[in-house]
Amino acid sequence: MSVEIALRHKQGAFRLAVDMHTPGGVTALFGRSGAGKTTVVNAVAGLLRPEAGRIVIDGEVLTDTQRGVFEPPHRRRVGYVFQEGRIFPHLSVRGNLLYGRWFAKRGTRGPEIDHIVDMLGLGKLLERRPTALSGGEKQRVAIGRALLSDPRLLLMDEPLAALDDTRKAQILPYLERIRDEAQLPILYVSHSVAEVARLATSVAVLHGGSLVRCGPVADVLSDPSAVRALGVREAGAILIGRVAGHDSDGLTRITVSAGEVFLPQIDATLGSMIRVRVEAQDVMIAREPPKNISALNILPVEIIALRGGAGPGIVVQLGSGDDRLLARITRRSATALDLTPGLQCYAVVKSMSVARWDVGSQGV
Amino acid sequence: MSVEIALRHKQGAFRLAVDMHTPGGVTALFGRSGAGKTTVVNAVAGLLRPEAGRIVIDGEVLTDTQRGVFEPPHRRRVGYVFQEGRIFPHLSVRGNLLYGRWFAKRGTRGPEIDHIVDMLGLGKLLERRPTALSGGEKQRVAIGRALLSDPRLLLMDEPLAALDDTRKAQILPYLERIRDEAQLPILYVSHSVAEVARLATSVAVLHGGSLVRCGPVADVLSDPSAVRALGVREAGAILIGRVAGHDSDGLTRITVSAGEVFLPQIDATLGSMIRVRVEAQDVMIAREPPKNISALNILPVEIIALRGGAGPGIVVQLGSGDDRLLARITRRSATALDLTPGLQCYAVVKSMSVARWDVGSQGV
Amino acid sequence: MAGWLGPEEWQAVALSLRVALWATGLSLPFGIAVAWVLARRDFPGKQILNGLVHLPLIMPPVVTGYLLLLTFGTQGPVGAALQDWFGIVLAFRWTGAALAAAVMAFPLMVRAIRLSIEAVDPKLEQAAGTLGASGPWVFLTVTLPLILPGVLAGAVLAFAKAMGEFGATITFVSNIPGETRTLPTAIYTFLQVPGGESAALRLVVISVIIAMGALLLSEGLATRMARRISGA
Amino acid sequence: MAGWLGPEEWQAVALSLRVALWATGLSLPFGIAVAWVLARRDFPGKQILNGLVHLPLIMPPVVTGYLLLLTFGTQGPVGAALQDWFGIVLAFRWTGAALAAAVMAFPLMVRAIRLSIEAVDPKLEQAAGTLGASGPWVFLTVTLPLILPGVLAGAVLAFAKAMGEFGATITFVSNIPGETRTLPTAIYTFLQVPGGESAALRLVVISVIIAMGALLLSEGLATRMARRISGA
Amino acid sequence: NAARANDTILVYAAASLTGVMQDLTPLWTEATGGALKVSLAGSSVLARQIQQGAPADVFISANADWMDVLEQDALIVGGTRRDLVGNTLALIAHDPSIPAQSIGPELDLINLLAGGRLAMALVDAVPAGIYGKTALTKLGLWADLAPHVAQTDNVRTALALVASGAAPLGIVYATDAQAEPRVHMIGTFPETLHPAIRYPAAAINQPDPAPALAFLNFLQSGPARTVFAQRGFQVPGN
Ligand SMILES: Nc1ncnc2c1ncn2[C@@H]1O[C@H](COP(=O)(O)OP(=O)(O)OP(=O)(O)O)[C@@H](O)[C@H]1O
Ligand SMILES: Nc1ncnc2c1ncn2[C@@H]1O[C@H](COP(=O)(O)OP(=O)(O)OP(=O)(O)O)[C@@H](O)[C@H]1O
Ligand SMILES: [Mg+2]
Ligand SMILES: [Mg+2]
Repeated sequence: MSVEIALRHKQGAFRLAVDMHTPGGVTALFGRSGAGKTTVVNAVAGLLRPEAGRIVIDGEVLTDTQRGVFEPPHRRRVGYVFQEGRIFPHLSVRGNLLYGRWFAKRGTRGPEIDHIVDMLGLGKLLERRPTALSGGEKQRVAIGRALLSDPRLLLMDEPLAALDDTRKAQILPYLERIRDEAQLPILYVSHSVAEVARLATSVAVLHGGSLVRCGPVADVLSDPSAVRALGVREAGAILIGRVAGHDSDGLTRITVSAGEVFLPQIDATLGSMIRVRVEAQDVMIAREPPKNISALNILPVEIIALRGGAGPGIVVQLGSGDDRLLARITRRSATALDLTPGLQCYAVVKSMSVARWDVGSQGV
Repeated sequence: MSVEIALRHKQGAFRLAVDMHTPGGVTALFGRSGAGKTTVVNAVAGLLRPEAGRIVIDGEVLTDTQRGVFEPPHRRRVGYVFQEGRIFPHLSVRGNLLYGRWFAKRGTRGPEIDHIVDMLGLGKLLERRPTALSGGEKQRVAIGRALLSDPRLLLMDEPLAALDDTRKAQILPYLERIRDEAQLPILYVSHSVAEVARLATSVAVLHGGSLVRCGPVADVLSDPSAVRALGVREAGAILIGRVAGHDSDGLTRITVSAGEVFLPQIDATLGSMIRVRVEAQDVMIAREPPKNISALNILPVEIIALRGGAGPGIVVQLGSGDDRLLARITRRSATALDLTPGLQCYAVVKSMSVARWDVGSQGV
Repeated sequence: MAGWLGPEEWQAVALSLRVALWATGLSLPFGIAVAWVLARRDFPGKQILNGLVHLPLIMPPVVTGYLLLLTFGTQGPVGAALQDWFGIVLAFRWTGAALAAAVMAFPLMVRAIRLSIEAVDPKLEQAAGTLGASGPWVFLTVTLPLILPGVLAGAVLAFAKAMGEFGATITFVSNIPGETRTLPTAIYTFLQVPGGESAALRLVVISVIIAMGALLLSEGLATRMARRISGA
Repeated sequence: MAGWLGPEEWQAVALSLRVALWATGLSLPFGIAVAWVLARRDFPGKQILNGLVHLPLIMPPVVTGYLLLLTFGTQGPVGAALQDWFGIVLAFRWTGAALAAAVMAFPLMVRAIRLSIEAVDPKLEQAAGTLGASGPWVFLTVTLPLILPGVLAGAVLAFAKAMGEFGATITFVSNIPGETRTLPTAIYTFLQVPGGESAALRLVVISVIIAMGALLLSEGLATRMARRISGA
Repeated sequence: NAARANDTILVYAAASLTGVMQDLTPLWTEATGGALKVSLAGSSVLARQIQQGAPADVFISANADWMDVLEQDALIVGGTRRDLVGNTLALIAHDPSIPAQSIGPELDLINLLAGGRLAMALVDAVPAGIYGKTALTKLGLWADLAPHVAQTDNVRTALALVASGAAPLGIVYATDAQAEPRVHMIGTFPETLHPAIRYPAAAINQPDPAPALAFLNFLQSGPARTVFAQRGFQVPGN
């Protein structure tokens, strides 16, 4: 599995120049509105013929302007969830969902429609006309349609933006399973770091048509210098751990390189590897292990670096065993606690603050 | 200012039955996909003629099926940001933005276009055709168009869903100012509790066409029983405080009824009232005030109630002076700390975890 | 070129142009109005209006011309009224030829415009409404700009039809040189004379050139409009 | 009713129906193809094709009929080839009447369909492409269903025109009772003789009734289709 | 009325007179200094327009029936009706190798057609067709021939069918046949077989009938008779 996207294209005043290479899995495209995310996705889908570029998915060359290769969209077998839905108005919901099936290769069956319909909560809507759907319902049909077309590559342009958290929590595990079990590469555009942290294998950050950062999700998200590109609030690190036990009170014990952490029971078998995103703002630093406090997760850490901007907050990079953690704290606290690189101290993370979403099974 | 919406309408298999009365300001409509939010907004805009119902905004009857009153949409002066944009394809961005101006009452000028264009980052796009815009750019034009039409009432159906956090952080303060200075009632549909908590005066929660909860934002968000309706992660309470000082290291001191809290410098004059949303998951409980820890905000609280579900977490309702706080902790911690109603203890909140967004100036 | 056609023939060319332009120009507002009503309104008798509009297409042109003669002739009820009240004479005048051409072209014009109106997303019109535009303003500022390519298509169809209309014209306003002898009637006249074919062919070529010019012009305009809207 | 019209007149009615149905039915696929090409493709000579399609609208029907005679007559190059290779005879046959009607109605049909195709959002077609549909499949499963109301409009326009076509038909295939004597020729015959008006009127009424029926039917169908799509 | 300037007269003439009227226009202007406008169409169309108040000064019909109608309606100036010229019917062929035929009951048109069609103007509506049908009926040929006849909306179209070879034979006026090089006349129908083919002319009721009367007289003057004759019409007294 690998995704190689090199593009050079001019669109009005907008110039796209991207050259990224990721190992497959879920590649998150991140960037502000107008950064060029949809343009990249369109190029991969074959809806845009770039002025120059090369797109190779899993070794298969889809576009190569130098060699004059340009697979037409219908032979690319991408499942594209468009930013604006694009549901067929003349087909019922069922007709929309099954549309891609007509053209899928015989034999390869793809996912079960019943399962997808269930997951997306479309059961009662199957005979509906699209015009009689709410905004979120349309978006769900679009997701289902792409998933059911038996694609070799999923392109998802802000697929969950119009959905409520409960629904998102039903869809994300499915996408995880696609990533891990079906080994389907996914190009995923989202403004939500939580989604990206959970799903992505790699993250590419676009700004004004250029690639400003591209790398494994853990690296990008735990890099304080990437914090600005992602927006202040969203910095966070990723811990890789092994499920060590499910306790009777509903907590799951996870062994990470620096010790044990507790999470509300998660749906993973004993011994499996998972990843846990810990937002920088959820991490406190203490000089000594605090007592009599509701926080369960207290990890010994070493301060690696402190990085501050103009504001009152600073980001502290912490080494925790082999993993990295980020903590956002006030400059005042840093001074009061006298934090300096090399100092041994404790990271305090409320177990509950590692939200369900931020726990994903470990792909790749 | 007041908003009265009573509706009864059948749409295919979907039945809407809503009767809500809110004191104006920002009324957030909350609910899962397909719950009926857009239908309610359409009825207020006059795009839907309900089978039965009465809609009164600020004393003005817009719809009253009993008396046969139905103001046509163009006389309602609503600024409607549609869920799907609905940008005019034949007009440039500028033409779209100014469209409502043509029909606005002479004399009343409404907001300055330059300001809006700046805030929405549309400066370079003014002469563009809508088809040459990205998804988020279109959405911003839609917001600008509604704001510039000099409305008497704003209807916003997931206006920020397609936008990145940085842009959201530019638009939300503007909406706050509209709410507070222009005293414009706003009906606001969103799936983001952070947005709602920051903006809303009242919250109405819809489910399957029925109103399941409606009340002041502080009440609804700090009600543990509402936690389920809003989705586990999003519970939180609202503290009302007064800006007591801006410290030189960039922190702002805020007096709340139970003492002082520190927030990263916020843009509010000394002495002004603000509201701070504290997510339940960001609150830890300690039996004694923790020392040597990076958390700055430690408030003495009394445990009011503990409420648990099937999962490993429970929600603890805390009295903090006159305010309420919610804390989500594990059942294990609650047992370890021996928490019972009436117990005096301490709430620990990282200052930084009160994110910028969750601070809003205090409307109403 | 001037030597290629005689003065009478130039007269026919000029007259045909005048007739076709007036027929198209004057019927356009009505065409738009009727198309809008048919596309967007529901009322009793709608299908009667619809049928009436299509009538000239269904009936042989001679019949349409005869009915026009009976209605708008100097003895006809409408013709007499027009003459008494407004001093407008249609019978045996180029104005009558324009009326005949307009009537014959009307169904084509209405269909084209109606199809465009039906393609306009009512959601955009609703949006204009919420921004304060009343019905007529919505039409002027949203619907009309969006249907301009269709209006143009309708107009050029009508113009082409008006340039070629023969049966109703000769039946209604006869074939009077300089007044009602349009290109098609002139062509007919030439075809009645032995050896007149080449003269007739010249006129056919002229009318084809004119109509093609209009067609090309309209295609160019429509492409530009569509490009403005689609942003390409 | 049977007594109202003589057997010859019934024959004309039946023949007109046959001619109009065949003309519409057979030209529809070509109309759709040409409309699609004109709406969605750019190629050298596109405007020539466009002009050719409009030609029958511009030229007087007699000229069109004469050109048909020269081309598709037994002596004409195409007519002779058709007869030699496929045994298809058009001259003086009802098949020729259908051809004349189809040619005359073609511009109307193409315009209506073309306008509908231009109204289809290419983004939907792109979406179908990403789901694995190749060009022809996209057309069949997305474009065609979406333009059905326009195709219907084009077909009914063509049918109405075919029912009323006179000039080109009589010039090309003349008037042979039972073979090419359609309603319009019958009507024309009656109108030539003094006192024939009432007989002509009867036939006009018949043809109007038939075309109106087709019109109403198509409106009903189109409304249903539109409703299915708009979900109302 | 703009169509009737003082010195302009408007003549409504049957379309089969088109050539003649073209030739006469300069002669009239030469003779009188006045202008002549001619509206040419089928007789039925013109007659109906006159019924509806057309500003015509003179009507020249291709058959008597429509003139009778106008006379009954009292639309023509009493005493001005006259038959101008006559015409004969000709049997024409496309193929020059077909020999001349004698027109009589033994005429075997079906054989001559060889599966082709006999082109005629509408046999129930257009004068040339009516005359032709009458003649063939009298010869006892009509019943067999009827299925082989291709009828056209006017006699010129019938001529065109033969000229282009679409129909091998046709029945048209001698005037049309003589001017068309691509056909040749293989027979003419004796006057006895059909009612006399006459072109009646009359002045139409208008406020000032004087120019119309002058024109009618001109039509029967020497120069006009020459023109008619040149165009193949039978001019009485010639
Ligand atoms: N035209 C229609 N005919 C029948 N049912 C409809 C129609 N439009 C909407 N509905 C149904 O009404 C319900 C409410 O729709 P509404 O658009 O108000 O939902 P919503 O709360 O805005 O959802 P979302 O967050 O997905 O936009 C949905 O279940 C939808 O399927
Ligand atoms: N047809 C076009 N012509 C000119 N410029 C265009 C066109 N389409 C898009 N653009 C511009 O290209 C840039 C990238 O657009 P793109 O749709 O890829 O953005 P995006 O990253 O998907 O943004 P969003 O998050 O708002 O959807 C934008 O600045 C946009 O204005
Ligand atoms: Mg985008
Ligand atoms: Mg909605």
